[in-house]
Amino acid sequence: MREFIKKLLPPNGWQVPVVILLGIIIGLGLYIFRISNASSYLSDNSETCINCHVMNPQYATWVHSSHREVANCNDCHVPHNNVLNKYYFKAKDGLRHATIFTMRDEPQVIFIKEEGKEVVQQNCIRCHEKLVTDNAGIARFETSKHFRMERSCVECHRETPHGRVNSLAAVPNAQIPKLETVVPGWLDKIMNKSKK
Amino acid sequence: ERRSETAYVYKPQVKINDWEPRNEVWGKNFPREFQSYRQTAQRDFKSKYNGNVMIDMLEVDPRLVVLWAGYGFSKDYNQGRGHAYAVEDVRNSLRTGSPKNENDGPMPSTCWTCKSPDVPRMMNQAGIAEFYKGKWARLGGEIVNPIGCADCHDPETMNLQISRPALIEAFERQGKDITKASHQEMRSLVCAQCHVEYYFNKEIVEGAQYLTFPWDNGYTAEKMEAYYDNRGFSDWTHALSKAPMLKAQHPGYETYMTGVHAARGVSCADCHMPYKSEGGQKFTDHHIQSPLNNVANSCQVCHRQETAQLLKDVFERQDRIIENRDKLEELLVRAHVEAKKAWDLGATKEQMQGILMDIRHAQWRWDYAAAAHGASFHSPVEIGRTISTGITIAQEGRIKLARLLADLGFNEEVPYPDISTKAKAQEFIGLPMDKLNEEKEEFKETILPKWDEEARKREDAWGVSYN
Amino acid sequence: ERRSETAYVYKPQVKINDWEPRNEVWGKNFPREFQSYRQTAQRDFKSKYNGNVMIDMLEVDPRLVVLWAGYGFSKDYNQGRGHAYAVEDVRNSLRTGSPKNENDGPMPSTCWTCKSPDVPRMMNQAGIAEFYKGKWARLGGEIVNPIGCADCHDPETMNLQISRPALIEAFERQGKDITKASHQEMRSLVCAQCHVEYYFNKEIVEGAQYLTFPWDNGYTAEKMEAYYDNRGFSDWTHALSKAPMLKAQHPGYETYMTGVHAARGVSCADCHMPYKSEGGQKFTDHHIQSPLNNVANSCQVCHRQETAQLLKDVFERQDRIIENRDKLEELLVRAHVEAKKAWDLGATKEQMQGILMDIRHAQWRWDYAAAAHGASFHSPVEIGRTISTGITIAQEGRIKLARLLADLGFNEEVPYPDISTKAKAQEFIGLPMDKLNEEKEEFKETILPKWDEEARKREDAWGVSYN
Ligand code: HEC
Ligand code: HEC
Ligand code: HEC
Ligand code: HEC
Ligand code: HEC
Ligand code: HEC
Ligand code: HEC
Ligand code: HEC
Ligand code: HEC
Ligand code: HEC
Ligand code: HEC
Ligand code: HEC
Ligand code: HEC
Ligand code: HEC
Ligand SMILES: [Ca+2]
Ligand SMILES: [Ca+2]
Repeated sequence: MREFIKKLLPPNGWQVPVVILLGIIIGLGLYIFRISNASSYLSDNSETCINCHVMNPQYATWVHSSHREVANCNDCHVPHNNVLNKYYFKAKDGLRHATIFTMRDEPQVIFIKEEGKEVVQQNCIRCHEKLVTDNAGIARFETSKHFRMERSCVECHRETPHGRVNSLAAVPNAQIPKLETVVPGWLDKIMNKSKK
Repeated sequence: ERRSETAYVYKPQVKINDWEPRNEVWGKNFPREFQSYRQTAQRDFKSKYNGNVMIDMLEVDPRLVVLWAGYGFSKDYNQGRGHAYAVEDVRNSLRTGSPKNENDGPMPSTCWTCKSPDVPRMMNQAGIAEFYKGKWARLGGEIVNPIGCADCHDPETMNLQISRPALIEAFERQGKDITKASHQEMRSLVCAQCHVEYYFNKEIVEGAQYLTFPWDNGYTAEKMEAYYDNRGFSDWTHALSKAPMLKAQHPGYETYMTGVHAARGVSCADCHMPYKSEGGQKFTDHHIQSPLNNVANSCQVCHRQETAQLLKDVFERQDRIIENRDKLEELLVRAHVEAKKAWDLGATKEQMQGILMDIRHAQWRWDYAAAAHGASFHSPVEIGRTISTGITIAQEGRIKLARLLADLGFNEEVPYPDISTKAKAQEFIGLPMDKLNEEKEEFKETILPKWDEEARKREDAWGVSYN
Repeated sequence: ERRSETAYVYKPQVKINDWEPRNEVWGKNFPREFQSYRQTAQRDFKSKYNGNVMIDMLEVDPRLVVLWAGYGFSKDYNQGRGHAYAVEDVRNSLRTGSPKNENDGPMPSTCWTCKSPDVPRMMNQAGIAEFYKGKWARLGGEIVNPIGCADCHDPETMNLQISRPALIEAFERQGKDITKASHQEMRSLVCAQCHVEYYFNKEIVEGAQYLTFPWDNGYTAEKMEAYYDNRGFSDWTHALSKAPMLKAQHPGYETYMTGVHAARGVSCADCHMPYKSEGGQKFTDHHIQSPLNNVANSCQVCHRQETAQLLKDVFERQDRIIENRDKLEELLVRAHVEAKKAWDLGATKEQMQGILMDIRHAQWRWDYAAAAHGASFHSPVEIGRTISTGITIAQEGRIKLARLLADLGFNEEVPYPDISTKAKAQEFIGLPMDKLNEEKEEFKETILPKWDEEARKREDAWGVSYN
């Protein structure tokens, strides 16, 4: 049981900040929820992330990757070992992103932080575990299980899923979903007219 | 809301008006997309069955001439090539004939619908039903820009949009709301404006050949066949067998929807418009073409196999389908010829009734499988299924024919005609090709320059407004 | 080399001798594998078309009775179930008849080859050709353990091994060396010892029904057909049509090889024997069964789709294939009945020649597609192709029949027989089922206990040597 509770707790260095953050969240909760569309941030929808334009390159590259149909942003970027950790990590990350963003301090080229890397790595393994551990799969690859599990997956799979080129300038016209005008106004108009 | 900011990171060079049909104008703002779009004019790639070169299908396969006897396709039919040729090809095709004036010619103006971004402009001007009225020649001077930006994009936001009413109406009749389509679905739906089976419904608006997609019951060959059967619709009466025929036109979207890639959420654009890197920038490759000319950016995003293996996969599926599709084609030629023999020997309408419906249904299935040039890869299992049912029906018809012919005193094999070349086949069905070609040449020399001149004047008057 | 160390981490409880046929003995050393192997005795799962319950195929589809008229399969045929039943089912089948002594009965001893790990033991004792000599009843007391460990494993190393000569010989004739097979290939080749099309070649060794795989030209229906045609081989002469027939038996490996999973290196064991975790240990699940009863460990190792979607994928492929396979079946029933009518009306051998070959070839293709119960999923495109060619040929035969019947003065549809139940169909082809069933009951009561007694004595004498 104690093991279990321990598992639920965030990593050591973050226990204090968590308490503080929880306070802030509860305090400003209602207000923030209302003005920021925050309910959407609790979801796992990848569209949430492109509420921030700086995430467009990552969105655009992800949407053109083979993971589009199988993994959303949070599948990779948020820990999935337990529920508490997931929302703790989300809150922490989200607040930092929001702050930087609000201060218009966002860099042209974003790099993932060490901690984020580790999360991603764990998530690769989470989905692909059977493939990288079962002997049937291993038989198909030159490299041994041992060798692969200890290195970062992305060391080899550099292009998965964002590719190497994904600064803001690299995808200037990236299309992000804003589909309210799938049927253009003029056509809507003349179609309705012709129906009557 | 700073969401849509990136859309304006680019510095627009020119203002793009609503209904702007000129791709070069859009190209000023989006040079990479435009440059890649221009590559659809290339004629340098031939795969096993497709590619961007001009392939005269009647030459490759003269049986087609017999299957379409009495219908325009027996005069001229090419495997489609790049979007940049859409206007040129519809002008040059013998199917559109050689109209002498705006009220002349075999085709209705509806034939323009899938050829140009001038179409939304004209529909907005005149109204939808008005657009579908009159002859094809009527709009010759108005529709000149080949398929392009305004067909798929909103000029304000560059969002994908549906510019053709037929698709919206088809969704409505199916009880679906196209405005609820997801981003990923839109990456196929823009193609579904054109790469679909269609017919001209004359009962919607008096005098209009109203473009309609026969999807009310569903996308399979059987479902669409039922749609047509219930309406007693036929495209033409076959010149040899007198069967009430249906023509399937490129049911690309419909067949794709029955395949595994669609089931896994892979869109047309994923394969035909993959992401591309150039000079440190990523953008959507607007060089829409056979993905086999670009396996690295298309297939290999998802599949780790080597190019040679992926090509083999595609060819293997195509070969396995086309073997039986070709067989069905031969059986249909036989059925038409045998039916003609029966008529010649004095068969009655009552005797022929069931046989003619078999021919109609079998050829419809063949065409459903053949007309969308990607179908044997997009959905090989379903296409194989459809061809099988077509073969059964064609042969049932021929068994009935054998019995009928025996009744009429002819109990042996009806000889297969010598249709070893396009020319021989066209002679066999009695097409005056020299005359048709001569008239077309004259049309090209006298009428086309006028259309171009009219267009040049109009577009010059619009100019371009630089920022 | 420390590579093979893991294989010896376990503490062997007993010594496993060469040719040890008793699965329980191996099970002492490998309890997890054995426990899971034992689950092949379960009878609790039915998928849309397969599963581990007993499915009487002649009841499900009485047309089969007519297709196999004159051949053992028309008496009794079930969809295969778990390996644990292999011996029980071959004993109980009406196909093996009711031999009264070791030289009696319709079947040769070769029928044991794929049913038991006693087979390698007997082959080693007597020699291969000797094994294939004589009647099935001859080895009744020797072959009692259902398919198991010794069929696939080397008792020393537990390596996968090929214990059946027919596979090795087939590879040799193809110019391939099976000893060069990769580990991953072996995970399918152990299955290819049994889940393959075969015939009994009487020309290799005098008096032996030598088990042979007809793969010299390749694995497709056409390639194997050519193999048989070239040798003038037929399994039996059809009771109604008198056509020289071929029976396809479960070409599972061959059809799998033409599908995309094989092309991607996915083995039989990947789907039918996935890895399993139990008590912190991982091992190969020896509960060989329909993967649809275990989607999580099989399909979902590679596919992230939900179980419901993956089931839908499988059923969709099966449905699309089986629709036309069923149609072909009906056409074949008609062809047999029409051919009989022609004989009845006095047709000559010369007149029937071509027609009978059409029937042979069409039914071969149908059987190729039907006999391997996984084929419509393992390789839907190729199976669809094969069925299409079968339909064409069946109908060509029926067109010839229509003309011939007209010549013989009968120019109308030959009525379809009432074969709506297994019983009616068996009556239609004139099978004395009551008699066959009675004799079988007697065989079970009198002969089987003797066989079991003989085996018990032998195995008791061997004992088990604990470490
Ligand atoms: C409010 C705007 C905003 C939203 C919404 C947003 N981000 Fe960010 N994100 C940023 C900014 C700004 C940075 C750059 C921070 C830096 O470089 O330290 C960033 C950096 C990142 C990084 C790299 C740095 C790190 O933390 O390792 C990742 C990964 C990331 N975001 C993922 C996401 C995901 C997943 C979502 C949706 C659940 C998301 N972001 C939503 C603004 C946002
Ligand atoms: C399949 C897993 C996966 C998915 C899904 C995914 N990412 Fe990433 N993400 C990664 C990896 C891997 C990296 C790079 C890690 C590294 O370089 O070590 C990364 C890095 C990033 C970065 C840092 C910038 C960079 O390029 O290094 C941002 C920001 C980011 N992702 C945002 C997103 C957003 C937004 C989404 C959803 C639209 C998303 N990610 C979906 C795996 C994923
Ligand atoms: C939510 C589950 C999930 C996560 C998280 C995930 N994957 Fe995947 N991944 C999949 C699935 C499912 C596929 C198969 C996709 C397909 O069939 O198109 C796949 C495919 C792949 C492939 C082969 C196709 C390609 O795009 O190259 C690679 C390599 C891969 N993943 C690596 C990674 C790496 C590296 C990470 C972590 C950065 C990761 N995956 C995270 C589910 C996941
Ligand atoms: C040392 C390099 C290396 C590392 C580290 C590595 N991989 Fe791979 N991975 C490969 C190679 C090589 C292939 C085979 C590529 C091929 O088949 O084309 C591969 C293939 C894959 C595939 C595709 C399998 C398929 O069926 O197509 C997946 C998924 C994958 N790796 C996931 C991972 C994950 C998850 C990790 C981290 C645990 C990882 N890889 C670490 C080299 C590596
Ligand atoms: C619903 C959209 C649509 C309509 C309406 C339409 N087409 Fe097309 N057309 C297409 C598509 C899509 C292709 C490309 C087919 C392919 O893949 O080869 C095409 C190709 C062509 C081609 C070039 C290939 C060839 O056949 O030689 C010509 C010419 C053509 N169409 C003429 C016409 C004519 C004449 C009509 C009116 C009877 C017409 N089209 C109506 C969509 C349409
Ligand atoms: C406005 C109608 C229209 C739209 C929208 C459209 N197409 Fe086409 N497409 C055509 C016509 C017409 C042709 C044949 C042009 C010719 O042969 O002259 C064609 C040809 C093609 C070809 C053959 C090119 C070659 O090199 O042979 C491909 C591939 C293709 N289209 C794919 C697509 C895809 C993918 C989409 C959506 C992203 C799309 N099309 C949208 C009408 C359209
Ligand atoms: C047949 C349909 C079609 C035509 C014609 C077309 N586009 Fe696109 N365009 C697309 C699709 C699909 C996308 C990808 C959208 C997405 O993924 O959100 C796209 C994306 C874009 C983008 C977004 C940036 C990028 O590269 O992804 C721009 C800008 C663009 N197109 C410009 C143009 C211009 C300029 C033209 C005319 C020369 C044009 N398009 C013609 C279908 C089309
Ligand atoms: C965006 C991802 C994506 C792209 C791009 C893509 N595929 Fe696929 N492909 C898939 C998925 C997903 C499946 C289904 C198998 C699965 O569920 O893992 C599949 C299945 C297949 C199959 C097996 C289906 C069959 O018919 O037997 C073949 C072959 C194949 N793809 C070839 C190709 C080729 C060739 C291309 C390029 C022209 C291509 N794919 C492009 C994702 C993709
Ligand atoms: C998984 C990849 C994939 C998807 C998704 C896909 N296609 Fe294709 N398409 C192909 C391949 C591969 C071919 C065969 C090309 C060849 O034979 O050269 C092809 C062929 C075609 C062709 C004929 C090309 C030519 O050279 O004339 C057209 C037109 C086409 N597809 C349109 C579409 C449309 C419209 C959609 C969506 C409704 C679509 N495709 C979806 C891979 C794909
Ligand atoms: C080359 C291997 C092989 C040979 C030789 C063989 N079988 Fe089988 N047998 C199988 C396989 C594999 C199955 C399972 C088929 C399935 O998937 O349903 C099977 C299933 C059976 C079954 C159970 C299902 C049913 O049909 O009722 C019986 C009984 C049977 N065989 C009898 C025989 C007889 C009698 C012979 C000799 C004429 C014979 N077998 C020769 C491999 C073989
Ligand atoms: C020694 C011969 C032999 C070998 C080796 C063999 N099988 Fe079988 N298999 C059979 C027979 C015989 C049956 C039918 C048993 C019956 O119905 O009585 C069968 C039945 C099956 C069934 C049906 C089970 C059910 O629940 O309906 C599956 C699945 C199967 N085998 C798969 C495999 C796979 C996978 C392999 C290799 C890993 C394999 N077999 C190896 C002879 C064999
Ligand atoms: C129809 C073939 C077949 C039969 C019968 C069979 N096995 Fe296996 N066995 C396999 C395959 C395939 C593997 C996986 C080998 C690999 O991947 O290297 C395997 C693996 C094993 C392993 C290695 C450890 C593991 O679990 O992966 C052991 C131990 C084993 N089997 C024991 C047995 C025993 C005991 C029996 C009898 C009760 C038996 N096997 C019957 C095919 C068979
Ligand atoms: C060891 C990996 C593996 C296993 C296990 C596996 N598959 Fe696949 N599957 C693949 C690969 C690889 C492809 C080919 C597509 C590609 O190249 O990405 C594929 C293709 C497919 C396709 C598309 C082919 C077609 O016929 O249209 C379907 C559907 C499919 N698999 C379903 C299943 C189901 C259901 C199971 C379980 C019974 C299963 N797979 C087990 C790897 C696997
Ligand atoms: C990609 C996964 C996959 C592979 C690889 C595969 N199978 Fe299957 N197999 C299936 C599926 C799915 C079914 C259909 C099961 C059903 O309908 O219940 C099936 C059905 C069967 C059946 C009938 C099962 C029953 O219930 O009677 C047999 C026997 C069989 N397979 C043997 C084999 C053999 C032998 C091989 C290799 C030569 C093989 N399979 C390879 C997935 C696979
Ligand atoms: Ca083309
Ligand atoms: Ca079964």
